[in-house]
Amino acid sequence: MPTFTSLDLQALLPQIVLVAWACMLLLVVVFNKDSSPVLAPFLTLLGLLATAFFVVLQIGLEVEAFGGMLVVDGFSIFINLLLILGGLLTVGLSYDYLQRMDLARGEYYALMLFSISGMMLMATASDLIVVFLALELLSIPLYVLAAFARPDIRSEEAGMKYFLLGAFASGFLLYGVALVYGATGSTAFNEIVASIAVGLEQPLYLVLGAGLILVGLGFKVAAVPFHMWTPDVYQGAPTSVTAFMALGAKAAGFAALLRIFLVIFPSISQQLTPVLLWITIATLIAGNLLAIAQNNVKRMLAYSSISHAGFILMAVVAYGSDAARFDVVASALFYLLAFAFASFGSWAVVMALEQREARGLEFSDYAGLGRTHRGLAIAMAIFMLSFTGVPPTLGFAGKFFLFRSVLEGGFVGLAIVGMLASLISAYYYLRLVVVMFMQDGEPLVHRERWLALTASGSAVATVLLFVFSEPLFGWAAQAVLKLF
Amino acid sequence: MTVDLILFFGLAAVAVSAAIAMLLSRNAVYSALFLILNFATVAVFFLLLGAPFIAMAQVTVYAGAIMVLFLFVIMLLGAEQVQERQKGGWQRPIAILLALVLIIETGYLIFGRGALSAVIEPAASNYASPQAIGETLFTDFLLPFEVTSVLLLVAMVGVIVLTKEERKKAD
Amino acid sequence: MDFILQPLNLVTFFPLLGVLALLFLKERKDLARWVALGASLITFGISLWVLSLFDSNNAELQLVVNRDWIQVAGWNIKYALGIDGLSVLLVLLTTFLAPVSILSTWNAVEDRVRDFMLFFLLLEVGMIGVFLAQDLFLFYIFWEFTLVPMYFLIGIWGGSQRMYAAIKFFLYTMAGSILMLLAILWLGINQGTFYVPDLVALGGIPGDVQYWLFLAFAAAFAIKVPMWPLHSWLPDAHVQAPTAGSVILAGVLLKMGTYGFLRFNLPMFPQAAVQLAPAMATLAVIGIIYGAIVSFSQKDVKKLVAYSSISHLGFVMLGLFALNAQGIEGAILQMVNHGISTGALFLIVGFIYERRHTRDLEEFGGLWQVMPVYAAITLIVSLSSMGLPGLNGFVGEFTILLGAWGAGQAGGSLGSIWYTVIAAFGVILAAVYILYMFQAMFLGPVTKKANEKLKDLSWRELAIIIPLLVLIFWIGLYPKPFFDLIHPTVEQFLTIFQNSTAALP
Amino acid sequence: MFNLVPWIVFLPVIGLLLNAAIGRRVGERGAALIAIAASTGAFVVSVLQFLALNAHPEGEVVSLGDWINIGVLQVPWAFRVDTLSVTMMLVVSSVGTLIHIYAAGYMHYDVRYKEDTASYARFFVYLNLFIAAMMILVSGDSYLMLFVGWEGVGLCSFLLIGFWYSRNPDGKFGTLNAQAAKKAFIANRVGDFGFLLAMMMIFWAFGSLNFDAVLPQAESVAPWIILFITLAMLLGVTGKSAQLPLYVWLPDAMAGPTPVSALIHAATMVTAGVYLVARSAPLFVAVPAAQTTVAVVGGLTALFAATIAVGQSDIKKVLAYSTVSQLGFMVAAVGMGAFVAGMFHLVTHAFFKALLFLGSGSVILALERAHHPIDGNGAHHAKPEAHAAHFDPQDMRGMGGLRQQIPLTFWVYLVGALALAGLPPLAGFFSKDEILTDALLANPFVYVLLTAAAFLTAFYMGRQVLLVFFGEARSNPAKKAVESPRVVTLPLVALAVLSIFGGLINLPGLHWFTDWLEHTLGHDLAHVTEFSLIVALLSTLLALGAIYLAWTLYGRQPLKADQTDPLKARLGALFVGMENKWWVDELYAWLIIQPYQRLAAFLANVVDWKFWHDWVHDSLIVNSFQWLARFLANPVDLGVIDGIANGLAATTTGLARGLSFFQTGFVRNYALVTFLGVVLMLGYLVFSS
Amino acid sequence: MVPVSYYFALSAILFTLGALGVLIRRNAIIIFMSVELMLNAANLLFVAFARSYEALNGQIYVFFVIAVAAAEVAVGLALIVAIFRSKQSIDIDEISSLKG
Repeated sequence: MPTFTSLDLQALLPQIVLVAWACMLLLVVVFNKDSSPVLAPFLTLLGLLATAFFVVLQIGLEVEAFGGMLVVDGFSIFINLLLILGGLLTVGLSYDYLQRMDLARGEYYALMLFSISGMMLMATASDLIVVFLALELLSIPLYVLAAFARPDIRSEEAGMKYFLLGAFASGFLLYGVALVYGATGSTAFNEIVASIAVGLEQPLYLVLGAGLILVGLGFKVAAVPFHMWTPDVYQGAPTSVTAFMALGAKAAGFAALLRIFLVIFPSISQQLTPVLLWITIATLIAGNLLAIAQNNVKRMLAYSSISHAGFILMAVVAYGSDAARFDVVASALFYLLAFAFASFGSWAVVMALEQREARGLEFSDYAGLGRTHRGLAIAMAIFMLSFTGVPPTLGFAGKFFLFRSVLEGGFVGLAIVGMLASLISAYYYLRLVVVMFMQDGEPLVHRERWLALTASGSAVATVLLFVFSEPLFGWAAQAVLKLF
Repeated sequence: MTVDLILFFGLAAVAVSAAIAMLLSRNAVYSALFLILNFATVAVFFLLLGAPFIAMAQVTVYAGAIMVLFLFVIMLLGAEQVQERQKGGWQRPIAILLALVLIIETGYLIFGRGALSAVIEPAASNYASPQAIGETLFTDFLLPFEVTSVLLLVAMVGVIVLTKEERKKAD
Repeated sequence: MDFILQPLNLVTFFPLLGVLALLFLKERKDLARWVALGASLITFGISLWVLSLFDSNNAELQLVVNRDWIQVAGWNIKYALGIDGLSVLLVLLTTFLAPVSILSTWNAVEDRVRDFMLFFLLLEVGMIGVFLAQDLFLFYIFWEFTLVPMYFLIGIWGGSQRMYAAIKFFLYTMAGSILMLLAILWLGINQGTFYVPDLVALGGIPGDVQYWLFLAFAAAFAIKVPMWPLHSWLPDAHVQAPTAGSVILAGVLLKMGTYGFLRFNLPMFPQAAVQLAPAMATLAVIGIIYGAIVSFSQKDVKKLVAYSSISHLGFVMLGLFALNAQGIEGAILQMVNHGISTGALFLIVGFIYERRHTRDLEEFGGLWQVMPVYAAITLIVSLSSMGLPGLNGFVGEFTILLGAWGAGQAGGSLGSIWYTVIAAFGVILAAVYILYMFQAMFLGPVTKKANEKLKDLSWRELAIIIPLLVLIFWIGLYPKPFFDLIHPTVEQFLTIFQNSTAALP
Repeated sequence: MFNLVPWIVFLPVIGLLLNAAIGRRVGERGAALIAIAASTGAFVVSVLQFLALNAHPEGEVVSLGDWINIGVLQVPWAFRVDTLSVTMMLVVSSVGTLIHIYAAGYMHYDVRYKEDTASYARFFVYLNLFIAAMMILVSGDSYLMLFVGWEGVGLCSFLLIGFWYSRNPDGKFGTLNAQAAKKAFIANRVGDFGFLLAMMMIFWAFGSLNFDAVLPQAESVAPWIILFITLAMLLGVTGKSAQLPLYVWLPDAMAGPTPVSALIHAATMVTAGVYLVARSAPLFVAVPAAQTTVAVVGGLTALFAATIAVGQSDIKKVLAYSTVSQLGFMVAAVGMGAFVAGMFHLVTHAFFKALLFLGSGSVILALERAHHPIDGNGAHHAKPEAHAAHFDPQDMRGMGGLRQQIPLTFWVYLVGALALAGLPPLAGFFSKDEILTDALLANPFVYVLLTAAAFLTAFYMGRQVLLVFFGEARSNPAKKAVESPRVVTLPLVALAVLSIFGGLINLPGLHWFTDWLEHTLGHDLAHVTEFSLIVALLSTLLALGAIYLAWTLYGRQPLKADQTDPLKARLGALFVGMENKWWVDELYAWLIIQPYQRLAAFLANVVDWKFWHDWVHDSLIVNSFQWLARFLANPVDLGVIDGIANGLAATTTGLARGLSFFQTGFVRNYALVTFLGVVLMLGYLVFSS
Repeated sequence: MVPVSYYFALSAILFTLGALGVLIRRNAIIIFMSVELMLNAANLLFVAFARSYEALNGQIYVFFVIAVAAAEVAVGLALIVAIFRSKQSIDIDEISSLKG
């Protein structure tokens, strides 16, 4: 058996392209320092598009590669495209912002590309050790990016906190992998499934391993009680990084979570479901309630991001139910997509208002936006409504689909908690809208083309894609996981 | 009690004491040294478990490279001692309590609910030779291996980004 | 193109054209006003065209637009619009009140006129959609969507407490609707469709489940109506909203709640409806009395009218849960009546507010002397609101009471005539608060200097209010055309309803 | 001919619309002419109906079109022409027209005294509206249509009582008139509540609201249902016809201009209740208990109101209470089944009570004109405020000796008073006598009540005439009073003639009116009451006695200015009670109005606002949210507790940290939370599975 | 003849001690070291299980983990150095400006 087949190449090609491109970008940056503020983002865009091209080429493929360590299936393709979309939007957000904030260094984009490659690997990984490595690959650049606004102490602090807690959490993940390995003798999904099918000597170790893996991934997606880093890091990190992190880390984390739980842990769903359930409920409640108390928009969005993790987790809770299994994936993916647009859009607005020294981020700084910058305010309002789940926005469709899988799984109580959570969330999202439209003020706003474009594009997409959500959801529904 | 067991308990005692000592040391340098001791002990365990290659890697990479880096930074920053105001905070007692609970849980797991039947015998000679490891590494585990290389590259870039003097100041 | 030109699509989405125009037009106040007025008038015209296409002998849904929308992954969501006797009047009411309200803002709204009109037209889309949607998913979209523009209308152009009121309005309504969303999902999953006629035809929901589903839907609708004791958002919203907002809020938005009961709760969960009818009627009756009593003690005219809505909608609810022809037809007509009368009352309050910038009853008195035309019109509207025979309010109230009385007879849904007796007592209390208001505003000598030089109604204001007066008299004297529109659908509805409750144990 | 009947409504409506549109432009004369023409037109149509009925006494139902049609509920706009309705039409339109004419003169002055000449046209708009509504009431073919008129006249009553809405009854600025109007409307609404209930019961018992479908079936429905219907209807009657306990609005209604008092609050509207009972005769007859109740209510009202009338000093108040009392007679009559007698009294009462009111109006006008003369242009010589002493032109204590100054008014007033007192051969004698005769046969208790009331009636009318027209003038204006113009006196004369000869329509023996109504009521219900000489003699003697008594008190030694009523000395506390209307208004205020206001204020301010609005929403929901949010953010604030433990120096920093939240910013805390989660989860997994 | 359970127990104790270090020490460097201890505990477990399965893959994982640990440490120490430059401290409790 050859160790590296064309099939393997085909499966890994997007990541290879991406990593190679990142390396090239590094070289370009090193030797072409002065042009990097413009050149690097341009090259990054190209690289992402090239990667997207190779991902698109994979559509329809459903293969295992590298002896089962890697799987390309509809699910991974969906997530990868979503991640690339996130990358593209991040570039749109970063271009002006980095220059404005004196952060325009080429390494930024390279690190971002590396991180995306880690995320994509995470979506395709089909072996726990690869998951672990992918997690580190996506995290380490993020740690650095969070601290990118050095020597701003807030940024450094964000990086430090993220790093410390991230390392702490990945310790748990690794230990969980070890336990799973101990229980089954392997870390490859296909072999784990096979040995579970044969019967385990000590299934409890598998359960505990799964629990610890949940800790590690829960940290990445910011699930309570592993969420504590989120607000501080979101607030301290450069906003473009925050935006990137908010979607990328979450999407990758959920990709791994979904794949791991749906592929290898269905048999122990009975034990895991209560854990997931309580984590979800805690996430929903804490995320939303804490968001109410915020006066800083970045922090508010951080908590909102926690709450959205809770919503997606709602779908995951039902993973053990046969009836709901397919909808779990589809609705979680769709929700991520809906979240992506609203999230990037809202960060774009935040960045348009952000001033140096972390000013311009309080709620009060948004007063009067509806009068002075109508388009921006309307866009922000649309994102807030999408977050709340009010039609006609993508966020509503996301919630609607999501709640079906919850109900199909039979979790009526959870559904009600989720509904209440979205009700609470309306309170703080609306607060921002109130401030923007109903209070008077003279907000300081940067008029930057790419930011405006990202914001308005996301806003239009949030509404229009809702109307035409059938193909999108259909696509998400076809993004099935390859099972063993 | 067999020799194996005596050896195990002896080494385990060393490892645990080293870890505890690391925790309790005032001076970061001492902590680092205790950690090295701990790592070395674990390396011995690796040997016992028939993993000579890993044991060597442990000693060279961990105890050697990584810990030296630690010590270097400690010295560089002059950060041997952080003034740990010993105050009756909640953090510490709760942490210790939780740690105890975790250990009890694990104990209950291991000795109460799910003892593993496997017993470790002295290793066969050809098990896990560096040669075998190398071969596996570059065939079956090609992908993670490559990923690791990227990871190290990224870490390198990250370190440069983080420690490079700001251009602005240089200008 | 054919699809777009479907009458119901046109009537629903035509205001969007106005929205688009407003989005790209320059910020010029008059232009924005005319564009909005034009759009709403054309929409009204289209709705009249729809009316002309509407066959009042046909009890079924008509002019149905039904096409697949989201048909993947087990979803069976349709884009379905349809009109029948239950909704035709409410659609007309909406399209009629919209231009009226827009006219009423001509001088009242000077700030961000373009945005105001934009939100207003969006609101109109939502409201019409609510009354036409025949797919639960689509319905929910319109239903929730109406919150957004209304929220802005209150929050930006409202009174001093507008933000509080806006958020409260939004949260209260949303609190109810999320429960309904769950119920909708349940239906979609278990019945395999969201299409309302199919759901009604399918039936077969077990009794206890029906009970919960009914309550979940009712949560949304009861808050919207609002039924006592869920009304706490209403005075805030009304008092703070700009005049046009109040008119639409009282005129149409509240009807969405009662309409929801009629369109969804009763036919889809007939058993539960019968079971819960006494409970709902009790709340309705409490609302009637409570609203009337509380109105009496208000010092703010707008608040008084707001509380009176609680009382009036109590009548509508009572009529619906009488579950007989008189009750339901009366309730539908009363929805329209309340829209007209209370809408007119809010306009009237708006007129005086524009002149005096206060709504405190103690600031008025003796206005009849100063503004006789205004007084006369107010008198007529007030009388309509308190149900004077010959005016519209009476026809609705009387038929409702009659229906409720019938439901109190043996075999009826309520089982006791006491509901009706108490509700009829509300008629007395209505006279008490309306006359109290009328006296405080118009009778007695002119005591405040500021009132001495007030101008009587302008031609524009007359143009706003007179169409409403015409309707007040028309419905009061000759409601037959209106009943004719309603009647066949209600008859058929009742037949189906009786079959489905009789078939089940 | 019958097809013309809708015009009895249309003509006044046209009149009112015309006046509403152009009334102010065509001047007083024009406005009055339009209104009078409309009213006369209605009268002519009524006469035509009368003639047509003579040819076809079975009458006809003229339908205009559908009104409310829902399932079995089919109510058309239909007019009923039969002898009963045409009787009412004739009374309403004839008296109405006369009063229109009268008002044309009266209001000319009144609007000037109230300084609001623009209201002249408005008055006639209301008056025509009233005629229209009253016509709907009497001609409607169904209970529902009757109810339209019923409420419509209530509205007119409201509008006309509050006609001088910015004044008090004494002419000063204030809200008392408006309040009186409101009181009338609300009291009527209470009655309407009963009527509504009755209608609903009727509909569900008979399946229809049309008279033709209901009345003939009365026997086939369970008696308790009929009892309910009739008692509920009685509540309506007590409201509209000012019976116990709802009569309180009628005396206050005198705040309206005098023609209004004559037309609405004496002759026509208030008799609607009597008409309703007569119309529903088959229902009442079906349940004797209901009949008795109605009769007793009527009898009690008759006596009760008569006692109050004795103690009044306001010329119109006396008449008002007299009206209440006389309505009691009618209600008692129809309650006892003496429908013809009741209707008969209704007709004659309309004549002489209208006469009395208009006469009193003429007296008031005479005094007003003497009090502040008006020049040829119709303008005041002086503002009312300029007069040092306020003068109440309605207070009988300020009158006296007027028969010299205004003889014509005196003579017609005397006719009216004697008719009311029931002296033969005036109209009142026959009708009242018929009622008393029936009462004696049907219900002796009621007979006693009514006879006592009749005695008091004669007494207070004697008192009034003596106080107003005899003796010496007790005030300046009374000395200078001037006779009213012809447009005012002419209707008085006409009504006087009717009051004298009105009794002829149902003379004992001829019983022409009985036969006329028999076409509608049927033979059983329209029985002929035999003339009873004993009853007639007794009542005549009593009346004469009462008049003599009045003379002994007020005629022999006429009242002096500022002298207290001689009756007060004789009756003492009893008279104080009469004077103060037995404190019924105060009782209602204490029993109903104030508690309601307090309840409303409590519900509105405390329950709804403080509790539901502020507390439940703002405190309970919002605050607990925020509290929970803060709690979650800061459950055990490590920083604070650390700080406190370390003494004051650290406390400040600790507090600074402590003010922040559970998100303390300390990584170690964050890690601890994570660790806590891990331990809990593992514990659960280890111990549960 | 040592049962795998013993190794598991040892590794669990070391892991817990590592975690405890993170929780109770304020010196950022020592916290990092504690994290390393946690990873090392996992390594021990991997090797022990690998031995019991007579399989190689467990050892290979350790190899990767060591590499990852190296990368992490490099980045982490760089962060510490960077922060030290700004704050002149590596007391983790002083890095707490972001909160709420």
